[in-house]
Amino acid sequence: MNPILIPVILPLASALLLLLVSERIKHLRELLTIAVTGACFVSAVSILNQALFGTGMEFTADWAGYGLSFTLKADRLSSFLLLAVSLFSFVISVYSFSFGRKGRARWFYFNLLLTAAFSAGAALADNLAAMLFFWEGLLIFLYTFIALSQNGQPARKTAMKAFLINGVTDLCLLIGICITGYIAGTMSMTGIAANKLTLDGWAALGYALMAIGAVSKAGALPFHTWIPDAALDSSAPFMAYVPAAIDKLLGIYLLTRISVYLFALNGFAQLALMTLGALTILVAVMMAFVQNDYKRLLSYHAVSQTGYMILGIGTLNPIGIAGGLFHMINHATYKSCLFMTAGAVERQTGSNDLSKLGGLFRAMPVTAVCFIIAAAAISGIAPLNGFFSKELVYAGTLNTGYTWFFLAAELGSVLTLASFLKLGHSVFFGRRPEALAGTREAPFSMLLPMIILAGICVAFGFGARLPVTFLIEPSLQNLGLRHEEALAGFHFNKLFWVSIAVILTAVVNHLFGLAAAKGRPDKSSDHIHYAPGLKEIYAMAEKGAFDPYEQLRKFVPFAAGLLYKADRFFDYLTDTLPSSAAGVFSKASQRFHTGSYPLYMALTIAGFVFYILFTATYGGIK
Amino acid sequence: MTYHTLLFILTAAAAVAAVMMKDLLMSALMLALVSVGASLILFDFQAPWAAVFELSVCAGLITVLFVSAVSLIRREENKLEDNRMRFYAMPLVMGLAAIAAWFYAVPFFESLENWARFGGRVNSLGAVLWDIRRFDLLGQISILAAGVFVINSIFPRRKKQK
Amino acid sequence: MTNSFALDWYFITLIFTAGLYCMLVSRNLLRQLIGLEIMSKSALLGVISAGALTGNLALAQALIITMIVIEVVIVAAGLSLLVKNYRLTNSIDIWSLDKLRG
Amino acid sequence: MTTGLLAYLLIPLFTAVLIPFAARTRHRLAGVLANVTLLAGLINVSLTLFNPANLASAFSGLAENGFALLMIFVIYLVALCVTFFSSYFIGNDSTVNRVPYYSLILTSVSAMCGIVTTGDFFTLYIFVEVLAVTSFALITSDDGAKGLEGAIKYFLLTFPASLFIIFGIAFLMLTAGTFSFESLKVIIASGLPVGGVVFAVSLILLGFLIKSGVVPFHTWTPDAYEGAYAPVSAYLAGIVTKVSGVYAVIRISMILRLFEIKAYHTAEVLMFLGMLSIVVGALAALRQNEFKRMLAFSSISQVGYIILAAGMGTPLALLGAVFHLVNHATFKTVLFLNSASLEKSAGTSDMNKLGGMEHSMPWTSWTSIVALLSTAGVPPLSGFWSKLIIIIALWDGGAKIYAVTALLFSVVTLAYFMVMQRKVFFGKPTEASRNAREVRPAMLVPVVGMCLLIAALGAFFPYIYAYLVEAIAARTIL
Repeated sequence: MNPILIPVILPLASALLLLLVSERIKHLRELLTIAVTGACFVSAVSILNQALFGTGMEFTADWAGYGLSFTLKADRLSSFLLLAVSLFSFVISVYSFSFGRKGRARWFYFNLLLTAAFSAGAALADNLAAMLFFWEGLLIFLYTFIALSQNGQPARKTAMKAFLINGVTDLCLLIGICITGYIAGTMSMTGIAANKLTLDGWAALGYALMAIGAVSKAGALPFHTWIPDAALDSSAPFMAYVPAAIDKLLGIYLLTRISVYLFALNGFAQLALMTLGALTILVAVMMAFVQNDYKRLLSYHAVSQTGYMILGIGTLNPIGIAGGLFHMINHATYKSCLFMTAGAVERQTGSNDLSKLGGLFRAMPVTAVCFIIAAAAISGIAPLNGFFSKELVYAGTLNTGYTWFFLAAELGSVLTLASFLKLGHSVFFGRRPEALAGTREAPFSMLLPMIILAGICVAFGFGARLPVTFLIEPSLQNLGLRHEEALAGFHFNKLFWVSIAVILTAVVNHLFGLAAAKGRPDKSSDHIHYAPGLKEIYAMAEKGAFDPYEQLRKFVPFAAGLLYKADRFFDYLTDTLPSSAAGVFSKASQRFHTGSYPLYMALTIAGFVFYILFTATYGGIK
Repeated sequence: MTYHTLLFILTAAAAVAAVMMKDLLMSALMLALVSVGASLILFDFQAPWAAVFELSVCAGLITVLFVSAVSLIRREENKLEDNRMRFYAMPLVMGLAAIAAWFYAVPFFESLENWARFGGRVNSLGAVLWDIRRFDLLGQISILAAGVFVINSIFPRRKKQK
Repeated sequence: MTNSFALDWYFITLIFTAGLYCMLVSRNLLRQLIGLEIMSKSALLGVISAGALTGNLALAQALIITMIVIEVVIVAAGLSLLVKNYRLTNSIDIWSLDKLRG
Repeated sequence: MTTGLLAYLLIPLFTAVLIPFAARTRHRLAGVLANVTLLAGLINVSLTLFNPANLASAFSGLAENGFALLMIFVIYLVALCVTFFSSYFIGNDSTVNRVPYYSLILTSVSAMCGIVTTGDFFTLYIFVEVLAVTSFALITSDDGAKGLEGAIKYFLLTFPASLFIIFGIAFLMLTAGTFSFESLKVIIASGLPVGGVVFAVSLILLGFLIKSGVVPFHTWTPDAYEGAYAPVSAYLAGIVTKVSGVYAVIRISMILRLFEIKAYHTAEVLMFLGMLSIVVGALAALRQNEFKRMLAFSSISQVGYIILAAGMGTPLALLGAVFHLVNHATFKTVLFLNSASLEKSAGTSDMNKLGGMEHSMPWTSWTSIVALLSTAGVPPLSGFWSKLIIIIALWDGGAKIYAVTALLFSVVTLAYFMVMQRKVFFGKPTEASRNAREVRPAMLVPVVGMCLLIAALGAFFPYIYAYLVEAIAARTIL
């Protein structure tokens, strides 16, 4: 068997096998999943190795004809992505080993494995139709993942919300792919890339629709609203796995593919993408800043960070794109790590509410250290991976000449750091509440993945050369981009000083907030939360006034009412009116047929008199 | 022309009288008079066979049938309160119909007369009946048989036990 | 013989109208049959008139003879229905025959 | 007149005359004689029709008049079904006099064969009268007041029809000098002005419209069908009124189409009356409570389809009319015979007093479903094909509104039949239906056979269509 099929087929087969495993056998499911994802990871490494130092693997099977061949192709970008996906599948399956509140284990691992299989397929697919197949498969397992992660109505509701939002955007993707494939005359990405499409006419629509599909998968504005809800209504492993890692990876991957690989974009599209990125950064981080729930806060950050990636891709210059891709893998790493700490804290204390937590550093030192590393990384503090990727994005943004976007991104950074100061302070420092007196460190199986991911954060920071050389550079080559600037390395240029200024601003802000909140760290954002003007906006945002989905849902009953009225009317026209008219006529006929002979005779006579008059007049005699 | 027209007027008058008579027996007799008139018209048209047939069967047999039916239902006849006004109005109606027909029907029939296609085949009645309309004779046999069966069905010979 | 086709048919129309009027206004079943007979006579006269005009007298006579046979059977059937109805319901009022309705 | 078909006319007449003598003492012999005669005739005509040689050559080698042969087949089929059913239905009922009953049926079969084999208007008139006279007596077979009322109304309300036929014949003699279809065709082909002929033919057509119960002249139909002795209603609705009226209308419209534009208005009136019949019949059927009366109105509606197609006058429409006539004979016979079974079993055919009969009378229920689906035009039963042909012909002929309305009212057809089926066969058993039992198997034989024929006509539609095209369209219409 072609090794390229292993990451797709193996999880798929074992997911089905998993359903056969009896509920009573302990740990078999977990171990099986860990083994399978581990094997996938190993094969992903070998595939990457092959792609970097040999010729990329390829697998083709004729599917349905009409150019819809089922092609998996491990070029460098794809193998990079495959590696990332497999890595997260592996660490999450390890992490979930002792995590209790993840729904029924059988279905959790079933969903996990299938998500792993389908995302690997989506990463490897070279044919747009095949990619769409895997993409839609992910949609289904997104729904079941959320719906089965907790018992109860909220999980179902959120699952439906996620399903609907992604379903609609996937529909856009479908149409976009159809248009693109029709215009290009082929569904093969390699084939389209050989002859890039320009954005005019239908092609522009095709690109826009596909971009909607991509950014919505990545969770950008305005398609992000299901993520914070899922943070509350589903499990930490799910959050660490799907919205934090897989969705970002795949969404940004597709955005990169279409924006750089398949289409030659123009200035307008560049501006649109960058605007979208900057808006996503700012809006989401403003929301994140005021959250009081551990996972919900993180989830808003997951959205906000997407903005950096879109901003980076949107610059369309090699530096920016490199920054976007690098940020993608970095973000997945630290955000996954952060969600894992949230899960660990939740498991050990039973709560995610910031006001009920505090002073856990002593109780959970490893978790706290991992949190600090990851938080520092996400905030872009100097020697960690987030710093380097953000720096690349900033540099790319400055290169385009749009300084506004740079400023917006920096403001986002300030708020990111400020919110993590608030979060860390609330959870791990300060006074520990009475209720948490007996809290202990999380089990090893949960610590291990965190340590791995935190280690990657550090490694990619200090040793940024490593990922840049082996992952980012080959991907850029794969995309056909050239550049002179060195991507890795530590520069004491102005961007470094700006980052120092950002850190200082955030710290000052935090101290001010603490003072204003009388030392309550979980209320340290209140001076912004309840600032005049912002207060109302936040209140509206909390109520879902800016959530297109919620607005739609409010609109739906009204529209449904209207449609119902219209339907009743048509029903009346097609059903009631004819039948009542028929009833009236048939009643009239019943009244008429009295059995009275003279009436019948008169009718007969009238009938033949008219007939004779008519035929005598028009019958051709005259 | 006058004799011919007079016969028609007589037949029409007899028809009106047959309708208007209060007594059913008189009506039946007037009907016989209509048949006699028709028979005379047939003679006038030089159709003696048809005339004789008409005279014997219609004026004779049918009148007998009517009269016997009248005698069977004699008792009922007086109970039935027919609205005589309708019958007294009949001359008026017939007058109106005569005037209207004079203006509308006569021109119509005159135009119809122009369509006449003259056959001119002079055959004897026997030849026509036997050669051309042989199938009609079969029909006559059928209807006579049917008549017998109808009478048999409607007035069955009841068994004794009834 | 002077053929006065239109005049003949004028009277035929009148006789027909008389019979029709009888059938329309009369309640007595026997009178209905009388009206019917009158109308039959008008039809018979129509046939002979048309035959005489076109010189198809023999054919017309053949038709009339057959028609008379049919007429007798029809009248006999009608009268027997009448008598049977009279025996069954003791009535010859056709306006009271309205049991079948709806 | 095709002399080759004369035997189908003469033999029943002979048996009819024979029966009063042969069955003078043993009355049950009458039924046997009638059944044997009709069965022999049916077998004979079937052998002619379904001869393998004919099937192989797609009926192009058929010697006789195809239309007449088809009609004779249907006449014998329905008559046999009715007599077979009657011979068990009458049972020990002393009110029905078997000897004249079977004699009348055989006489009417003979008359119908005369109607369909003749090629002459006056002969047609004679046999129509024979048929009418026999049916008056047949309706009153059970000596009931209802039957008598129906017969009297039938007698008086259809009598003007005979007059108009006679007047038409008189005018035909005046303007054409002949009554036979063939010589009319010659006259039309000769190119002489034919306006007067059109008027004469229109008058004859009026007579047959009255006889077929088209809407302004329909008032006798429900009364006669409802009042008639139960198997006789099947006979009347299935074949008698169809042959005495509708068949002649189809025949006349075959001639009318040869007049082309000159008969345009007459054809238009025909189509209008057909549409009116469809509408009024279907609407009136919706609210009926009496099973047989509902079927009578449905019959009016179905006749409307035939008349509508006949008025359209294109070869395809005429073929549709002929086929629908045949189908109507099959499914309406089944439905009326089922109503007779219900009357026998449950003692009533009032739909409000019946209910849940499917449990006690499953065969009757299922055969009704087959027949009603065929009536409503549900594929693949035979009624679907004929309605399809009619609607396609109407659409092709440019009568699009008529086509759409005809289509819509086939939905109404389904609606009133569903109401019937729900009231009578489904639902909760009522007082009357609880004591009912399925009729004896012998009485189910005609109904089941007819249902098989309905399915077969639908399934072997290509053969039927070949027959219609080769044996009817190619000879009679063109």
